[in-house]
Amino acid sequence: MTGASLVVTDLRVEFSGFVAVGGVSFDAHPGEVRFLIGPNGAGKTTCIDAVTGLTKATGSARLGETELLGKQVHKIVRLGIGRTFQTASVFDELTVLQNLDIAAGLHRRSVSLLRARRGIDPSIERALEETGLTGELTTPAGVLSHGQKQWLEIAMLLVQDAKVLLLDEPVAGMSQDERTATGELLQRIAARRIVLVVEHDMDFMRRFATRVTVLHQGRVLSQGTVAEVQADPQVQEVYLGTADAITEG
Amino acid sequence: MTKKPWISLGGIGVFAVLLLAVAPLVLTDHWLNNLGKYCCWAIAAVGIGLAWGRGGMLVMGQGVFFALGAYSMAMHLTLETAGDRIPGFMVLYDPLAPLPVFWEPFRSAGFTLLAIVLLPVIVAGALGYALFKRRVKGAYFAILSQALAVALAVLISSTIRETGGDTGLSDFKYFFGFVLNDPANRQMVYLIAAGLLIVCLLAVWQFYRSRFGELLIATRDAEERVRFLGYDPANVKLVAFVVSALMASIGGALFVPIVGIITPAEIGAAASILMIAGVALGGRASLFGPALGAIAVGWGQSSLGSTWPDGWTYILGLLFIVVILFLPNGLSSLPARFTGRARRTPVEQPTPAIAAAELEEVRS
Amino acid sequence: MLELTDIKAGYGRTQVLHGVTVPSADVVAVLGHNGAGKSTLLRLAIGLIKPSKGRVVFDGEDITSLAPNQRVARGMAYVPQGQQSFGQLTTLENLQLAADGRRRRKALIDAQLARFPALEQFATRKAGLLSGGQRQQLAIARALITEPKLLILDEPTEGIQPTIVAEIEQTIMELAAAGMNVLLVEQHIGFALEAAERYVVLASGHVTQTGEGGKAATSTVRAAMAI
Amino acid sequence: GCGARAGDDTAGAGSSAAAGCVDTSGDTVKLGFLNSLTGGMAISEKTVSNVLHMAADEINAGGGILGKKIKYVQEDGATDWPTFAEKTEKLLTQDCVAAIFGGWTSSSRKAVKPVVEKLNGLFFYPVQYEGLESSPNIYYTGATTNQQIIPAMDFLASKGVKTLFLAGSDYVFPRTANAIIKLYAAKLGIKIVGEEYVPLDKDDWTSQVAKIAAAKPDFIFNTINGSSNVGFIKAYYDAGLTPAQTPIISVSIAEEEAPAMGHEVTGNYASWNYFQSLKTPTNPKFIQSWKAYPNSSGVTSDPMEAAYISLYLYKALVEAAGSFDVNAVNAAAKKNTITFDAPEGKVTLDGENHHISKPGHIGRINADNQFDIVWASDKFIEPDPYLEGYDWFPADIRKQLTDAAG
Amino acid sequence: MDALIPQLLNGSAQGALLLLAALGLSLTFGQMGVINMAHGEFLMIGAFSAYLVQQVIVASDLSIPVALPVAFVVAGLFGLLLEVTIIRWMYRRPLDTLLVTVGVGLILQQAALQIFPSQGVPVEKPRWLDGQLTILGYDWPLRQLFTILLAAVCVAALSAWLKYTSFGRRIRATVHNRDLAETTGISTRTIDRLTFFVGSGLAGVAGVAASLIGGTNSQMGAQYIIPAFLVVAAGGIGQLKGTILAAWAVGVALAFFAYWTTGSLAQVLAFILVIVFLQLRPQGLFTVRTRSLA
Ligand SMILES: Nc1ncnc2c1ncn2[C@@H]1O[C@H](COP(=O)(O)OP(=O)(O)OP(=O)(O)O)[C@@H](O)[C@H]1O
Ligand SMILES: Nc1ncnc2c1ncn2[C@@H]1O[C@H](COP(=O)(O)OP(=O)(O)OP(=O)(O)O)[C@@H](O)[C@H]1O
Ligand SMILES: NC(N)=O
Ligand SMILES: [Mg+2]
Ligand SMILES: [Mg+2]
Repeated sequence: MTGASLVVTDLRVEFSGFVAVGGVSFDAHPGEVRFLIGPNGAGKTTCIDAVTGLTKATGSARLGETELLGKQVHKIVRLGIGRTFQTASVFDELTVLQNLDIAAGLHRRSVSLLRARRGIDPSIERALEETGLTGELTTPAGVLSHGQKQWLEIAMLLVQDAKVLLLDEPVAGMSQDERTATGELLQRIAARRIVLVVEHDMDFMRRFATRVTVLHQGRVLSQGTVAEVQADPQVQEVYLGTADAITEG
Repeated sequence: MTKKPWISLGGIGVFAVLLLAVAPLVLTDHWLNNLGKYCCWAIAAVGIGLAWGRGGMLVMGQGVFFALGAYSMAMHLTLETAGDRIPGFMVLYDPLAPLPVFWEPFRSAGFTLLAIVLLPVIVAGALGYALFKRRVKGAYFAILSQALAVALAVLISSTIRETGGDTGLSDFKYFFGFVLNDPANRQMVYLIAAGLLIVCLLAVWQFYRSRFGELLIATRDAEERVRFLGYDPANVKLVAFVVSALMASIGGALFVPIVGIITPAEIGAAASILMIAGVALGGRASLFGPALGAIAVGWGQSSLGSTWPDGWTYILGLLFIVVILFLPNGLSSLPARFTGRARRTPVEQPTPAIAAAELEEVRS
Repeated sequence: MLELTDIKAGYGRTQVLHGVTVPSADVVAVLGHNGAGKSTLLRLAIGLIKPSKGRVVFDGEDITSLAPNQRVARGMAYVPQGQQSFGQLTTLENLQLAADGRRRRKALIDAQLARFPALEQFATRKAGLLSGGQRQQLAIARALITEPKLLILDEPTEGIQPTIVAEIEQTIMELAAAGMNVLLVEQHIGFALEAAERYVVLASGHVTQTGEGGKAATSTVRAAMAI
Repeated sequence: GCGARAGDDTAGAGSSAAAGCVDTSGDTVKLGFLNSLTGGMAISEKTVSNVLHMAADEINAGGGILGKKIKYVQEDGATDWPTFAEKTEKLLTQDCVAAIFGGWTSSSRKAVKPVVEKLNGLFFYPVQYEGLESSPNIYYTGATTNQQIIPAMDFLASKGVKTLFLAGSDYVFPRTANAIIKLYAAKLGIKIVGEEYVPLDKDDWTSQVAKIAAAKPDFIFNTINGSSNVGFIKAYYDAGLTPAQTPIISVSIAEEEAPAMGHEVTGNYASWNYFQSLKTPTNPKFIQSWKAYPNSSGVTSDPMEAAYISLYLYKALVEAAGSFDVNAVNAAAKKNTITFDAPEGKVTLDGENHHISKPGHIGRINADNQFDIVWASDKFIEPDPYLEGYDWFPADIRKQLTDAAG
Repeated sequence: MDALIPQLLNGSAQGALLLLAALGLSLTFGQMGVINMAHGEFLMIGAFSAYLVQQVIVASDLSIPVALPVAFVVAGLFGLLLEVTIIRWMYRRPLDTLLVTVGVGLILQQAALQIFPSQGVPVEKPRWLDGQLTILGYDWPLRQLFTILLAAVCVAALSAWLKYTSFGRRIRATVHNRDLAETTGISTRTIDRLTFFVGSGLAGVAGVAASLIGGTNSQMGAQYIIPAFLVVAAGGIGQLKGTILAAWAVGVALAFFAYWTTGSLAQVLAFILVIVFLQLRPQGLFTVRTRSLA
């Protein structure tokens, strides 16, 4: 089952005169773990903001045949686009289960909201297992650690059954082992979905990216496989630094 | 939220027995009537608990909806009393003018009942839609809603011929055909109010245990985040707001036959805040807290306000301070505190200040 | 310079640190998994939370009961986790805040603007509008501006582009060499161990290993973290 | 169970539901005092409340009513009309008081009225008001319109006033009083050049006074109540208006209010029945007792005096009836023989409409914030709440009002 | 037309009083996020201070100028007391400050009712404020000019304080993120106290101005509180220039509505106007935008 692709063409975002994204095009397909990298302020987060309706943009961003730009945030989500944030945000007062249940809820009919929850959705159980949060079922999300919150966010995207996952620095603050676990999780997920990751951890990128798009000052600087991009002298200059500055483990 | 929903249900049952069976037996007519009045406030309070406690909307202007119900009812009762004459107070200011047009439909009992239900739904619906879609929230919402209550109270005060003004509407003789002076009928009105309070509690109980209840809390805590789960938080809040408005209206409607008078003072700033006081005292997010708090504040006003009027104001003031300061979750959180069963909750948020978050608006 | 002795602390009812001792050394790295309590330890060091038990000594003085701003006045500086800045203030105002009350205010600010070109470029932009990495750079600049005796860094390079990460790491090494003390939480174990004179591994709020930086093998440290 | 339906016999005026729990078998009689001790109207009502206490003390010192000492139950109306209704019911059914004294605003009286009528209690109301009301269960010891408003208008006419501006608080008394003033002004040939209302709890009168200044009336008729008067007076002087050119005649500024204006008000007028400066045989003693009374404001005024009268009137009524029973008291009133030597003079109760006769007085404020009497009615004015003796008052309105009252 | 020009001044004076009442709120509410419903009672405290000063300095010509700083300090101290005893515990739940301070307001009102004569106390206007000044053929009441001047002075002083000292910056930093502010070296406790002192003190100054317009009694604060909050909200929270503009607009609107309709209706219309405006611009006249997902 290969679904539709996410195709972004000539995306532009301007903030009172300042061009944050100036005509960016890229695409992402189910089955790949797509990376979006680039210097600080290159416009990566802004791209995600634009695609998810948080920021007004011109150009086009399509999921299959459907144009996303100009739609309201929650409508875009209902089309199957899910995202995480650079700083994790979950519902602190609700338990992990409740967080997930709400995420799973968008496909329910609204009347059913008025009924109480009975049992746990199979999709929630699966997501819990995938993210290793099964033990935290009744823990209020507010007391989870930073990394656990990030996993919870990913789990929420899973139960949400998002076709497109836009992840803004999902492994920031995780230890090496946790990064590996997360990367493997993303690879598994990507089999049936589009996964787009923004990251500055190059080691992580090298291990898990299928294709990479490099942004610089609001434009696409380079695009291709990890090796191609790494070899690009322009990318080295503005972003990576000479050679492989940080290849530690 | 509640782990064992049937405990709460049992609680509602006990409450129902106390209100519907025990109270009429043990209380004098006067105190039963007063209890009826507290029930009206409690009905409004249950709604505030939903909107504020669970939904995070500090509704400081529930007087507006209380007024819609109360004045609908009062206009009907006034007309019922006046028969085919023009109500006496109108004659004073302009003897020749006819009954204002908006009074006419309230001759009909059916229309009146419909108005009590539909008016708040329409007004709260329109208002909530306008405000929530524009993402008005936090302090802005609180102040705006309070300002609306003040504006409505001043408007009623200043339209003396049309609404009875500051003096209000009073001197009702009949209640849908029943003679209001008859103690048996007054007891019947009391039972209606108490019964409706129970119904509202049941409704809110179902709300709280439903998925909607969880979604409402999620919206309260991170409205913008909810958007990214595919919900429009405006709609979630709207439902809670409309339901709370409806409850306020029902409370207001029953207030009229029970108390026998409605004036703008019952809907203005002070009255709206007093409704909040009961909710805060009892526990904004709990099921019984708002209702019990409202009844307690009403009782305090009647009894302490009698024996020690100056003192009562101090007590009320201190109540606000002490409860909010030390018991943000109201008196209903006391048992949990003592038994140490309090849920594990993050005490301090590590992430950027909430203080700013509540005031700061996100625009996209 | 900073010594934490047998610290117990947490949030409300939940205890996070169960008797943690951090020795005094020029550069100390704190390592550990997610949720191990690293940030909690640093928040405690700067005074944002108070220990239920234990002592915090800085420069020979017991500062356990001092407020964060008093600690800053004594020469500590802190970069919290998570790209925190004063969003309503401009980049420049953010820096001015840290420089307020110091002599050569202007020079101090200019030095940091020179270090981080992105900040110079967006000096008049509200910090809340900056990108995540830019905000993190701002947070580091704010701390450096005070020319602290002890710099407390909670995952300082999180979200920052590799070229600048390299620069920051170099800066930290230089400043340490020049006599500034550093308390560092960092997930790049390689760098952390290289920079550190001593390291501490935290797991579930307990110290599971301490040792001298540089010499330690990352593999033994990672083993200690997993406990 | 269901009670009476509309059209059943019991629908008539509350007679059966009478409280009937009044117990005067001991050597005391319980009375209820009901005023706003908190909230906005406490500003005015605390004094009335205090003077009621003084009258009760005096009567007790003199042996009580029918030999029974007064034991009063004080209640707070809290500036909230439903609370007035609730407390009235409480006083009558829980405390079983024989009668209730107090109130100030007409709104509070209108809240009390249905309750005392339903429970067949007694309420003594001590403040000048807008008339057009009477009730078997209420005794009015303040002026009705023909004892205060109409004399004021007559005074204005006698001074040759041609244009008049009406300024009032936005509630039932000023609105109704002004409706009557407009009717009478038409008859007198006085032109009303403007009419302004500001809510009771608002002080800022500058915009309205600007309109007054622009209209340049010969006189301003002031029916403002409470502290809003202060704002009015200040705006008046700010706008450059003076008593020499545009004097004010007030019906709610008395000895107590005049010095609280924050501006000297010398030269302006007030229409009252009682002034502290009145030379009557009983006035000096009243003033003296009041000055000596704890928490007294030091000056006497009309509403106080009317409150003082109300308790003595009740004493006279009960003693004439020989009973505390409401129906007996009303029957005694019917004889039209009840009088009291009040500080304003000897007042007589009208047993039909339950109002008392009063002298009309116009005072001009002097530098001591006392009133120089500049006009007095030639005799005591009989109360005429429905203005039946005044042909300019439309009969159909009167009829509609009396019909509506049932 | 001739009647409209005076209404403009009159409206400006009403706006100036509103501004004085709102100025302190724009600090405590706008900058600190505290919804202080007792602000009206601090205003009342200022007015009573003016009365007490007048008991000592009988000559009203002198007493009002003396009363202004006294009222500032007295009301400021009350504000400080409130901050130290209650508000300091509540910075993390700003909406709740609203309810707590309602309680404080109730207590202060009742205390004033019992301490001072219930019908209120007179505050005499200085002789030099009597009468009017004729400019351009119109008579301008001196008292109104004085209110406008006083508001202008307070605004100037406040904005200078915020702009030319580091306090403005520190206040905003403290509100935005207390922990971060602390760790940046700001003594947030000092900032809190000082801000609250100044904000409440400004209410005291407003009280003196109000005592020259209306009654000085226990209820006087209540009539200013909601309009003042609306003004701050309409101006954009934390935006001084917005507060100024909004206060002036509301004052003028009130004056003209009152001129065209009635005093009561003017209140309603002005309220509705602000509510509708806030509906159109939920963040007020001037807004600060951020990217945070609050
Ligand atoms: N609302 C806004 N107003 C003005 N400028 C903005 C706004 N939002 C973003 N910017 C600017 O746009 C640029 C791109 O920001 P963006 O957050 O997309 O960067 P990024 O690629 O995600 O960087 P990082 O790696 O640091 O997270 C930055 O310079 C930022 O300051
Ligand atoms: N405000 C809080 N209230 C309650 N518990 C908290 C709070 N902040 C952190 N915790 C808990 O304390 C523990 C330690 O958290 P801490 O942030 O110190 O971990 P960390 O080692 O810094 O992890 P990370 O690498 O994810 O940043 C975690 O279990 C977390 O859930
Ligand atoms: N009767 C009055 N003054 O309301
Ligand atoms: Mg980013
Ligand atoms: Mg951490």
